[in-house]
Amino acid sequence: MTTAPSNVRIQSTPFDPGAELNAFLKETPHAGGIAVFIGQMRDFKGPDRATGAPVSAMALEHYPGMAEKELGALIDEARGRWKLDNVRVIHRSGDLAPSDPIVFVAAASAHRVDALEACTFLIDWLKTKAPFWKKETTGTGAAWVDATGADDVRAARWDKA
Amino acid sequence: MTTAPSNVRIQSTPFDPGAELNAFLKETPHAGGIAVFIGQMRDFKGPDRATGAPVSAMALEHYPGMAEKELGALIDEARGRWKLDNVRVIHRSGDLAPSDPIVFVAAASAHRVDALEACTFLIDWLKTKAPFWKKETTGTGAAWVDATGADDVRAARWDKA
Amino acid sequence: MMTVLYFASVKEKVGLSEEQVDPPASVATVNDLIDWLAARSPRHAEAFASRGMIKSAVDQTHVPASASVADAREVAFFPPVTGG
Amino acid sequence: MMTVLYFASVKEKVGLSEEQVDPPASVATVNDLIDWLAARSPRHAEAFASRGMIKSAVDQTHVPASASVADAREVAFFPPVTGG
Repeated sequence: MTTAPSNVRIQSTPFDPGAELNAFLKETPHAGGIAVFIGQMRDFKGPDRATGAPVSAMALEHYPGMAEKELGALIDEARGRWKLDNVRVIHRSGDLAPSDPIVFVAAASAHRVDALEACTFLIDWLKTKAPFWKKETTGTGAAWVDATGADDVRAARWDKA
Repeated sequence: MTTAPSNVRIQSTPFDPGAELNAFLKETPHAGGIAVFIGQMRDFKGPDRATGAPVSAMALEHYPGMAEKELGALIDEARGRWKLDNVRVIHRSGDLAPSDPIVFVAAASAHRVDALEACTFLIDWLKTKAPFWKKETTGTGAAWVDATGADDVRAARWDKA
Repeated sequence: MMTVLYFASVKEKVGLSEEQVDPPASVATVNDLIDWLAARSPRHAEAFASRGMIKSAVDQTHVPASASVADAREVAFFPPVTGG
Repeated sequence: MMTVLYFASVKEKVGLSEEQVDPPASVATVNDLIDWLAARSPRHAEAFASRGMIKSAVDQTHVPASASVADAREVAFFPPVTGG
């Protein structure tokens, strides 16, 4: 087991997913499987590029203190459910441009199933529990992104019976 | 849609997961979600570090021609099942040392569920269909790794009804 | 005294990100606090008009509107989260 | 004429990675080919002794042992795969 120096990071400056991945792997040389999810800022609004207005900028607001606490709680929950050697969640705040990385989630385990399930769980729960809010700028101005019911349905798959 | 220059690569030299991830992201700037799985060489034999003999080296044999064909077929299958902007599979062959990356699987989509499911599908099917064989060296010599029934069970989850 | 925090669209509607308040002892739950805050100004009233859409946290933990605010130091109101 | 390829533990047991063979017309399926190959040498016989454990591919496509080898140019035998 390698204990990571910092499992949760919220930062107002861009991060480099490749550098983060290699740092994570270097901390966790004995893990057989590492699953990673990266969310990038999309350049269109809503579910579909064909119908969604172009988005030129995004602002990410968060609740300082609670956001770190919630991300830490998600990691604790994942560690309780799967055998994990290491976990990392990095989330942007502040002003973003299209294609900027928003979130980086990584889970490492001796075996791939634990890593893959934990990574999926983390991003699904993060989407419905971590206090972050996106505001998108389109040709008609800036507007808060609406939460989708689909995210709640995804997250509910992980509720314990 | 970005068409990747090369979706499948089998190489006898080490690769850099962070550099591969960033190259993949650069090809796919408009994807909202990117899921990645990295397999690393483990330094113990079998399912459990506590009971598994230390492994000092690994040789990866493959079936040239068929391996590329199978990995391409897996990618085609994934593209048929999910909406994907880009897919990548990189697999090592030849001699490896502990912690060396063995496999890199990446799937990019407008939405995270497609990326996450496709990535999991790809590594699950790869494990049971792509013609690669691992030979591990321990204190008692080199021996072929036995396939596990658990991998077949995982792969069968993706069989179509 | 407690600190009330507003985020995202709720913050924009109220016109404040934070205020110190001292509600009477009759304000026992998050729901009571919303009623009491909604009476402070027309902007508060409008912000809390669709209260079913508003999420709350007491001392940085998600809670339902029925939760107690008896020992709360920090209560936050915000729309459903959209990060990740 | 067809090319027969062996990989991993099967290759080590047979002692060959590849051979050119010309089986008679009565060798119609992968199973027939295994029977015919197993008679070539004691090492072949031993390699194919637990044939239920051996996987086969015809022209680089996984096939069951009942598959035809009538038009096969390349037939491969190997243990269950363990990559990834």
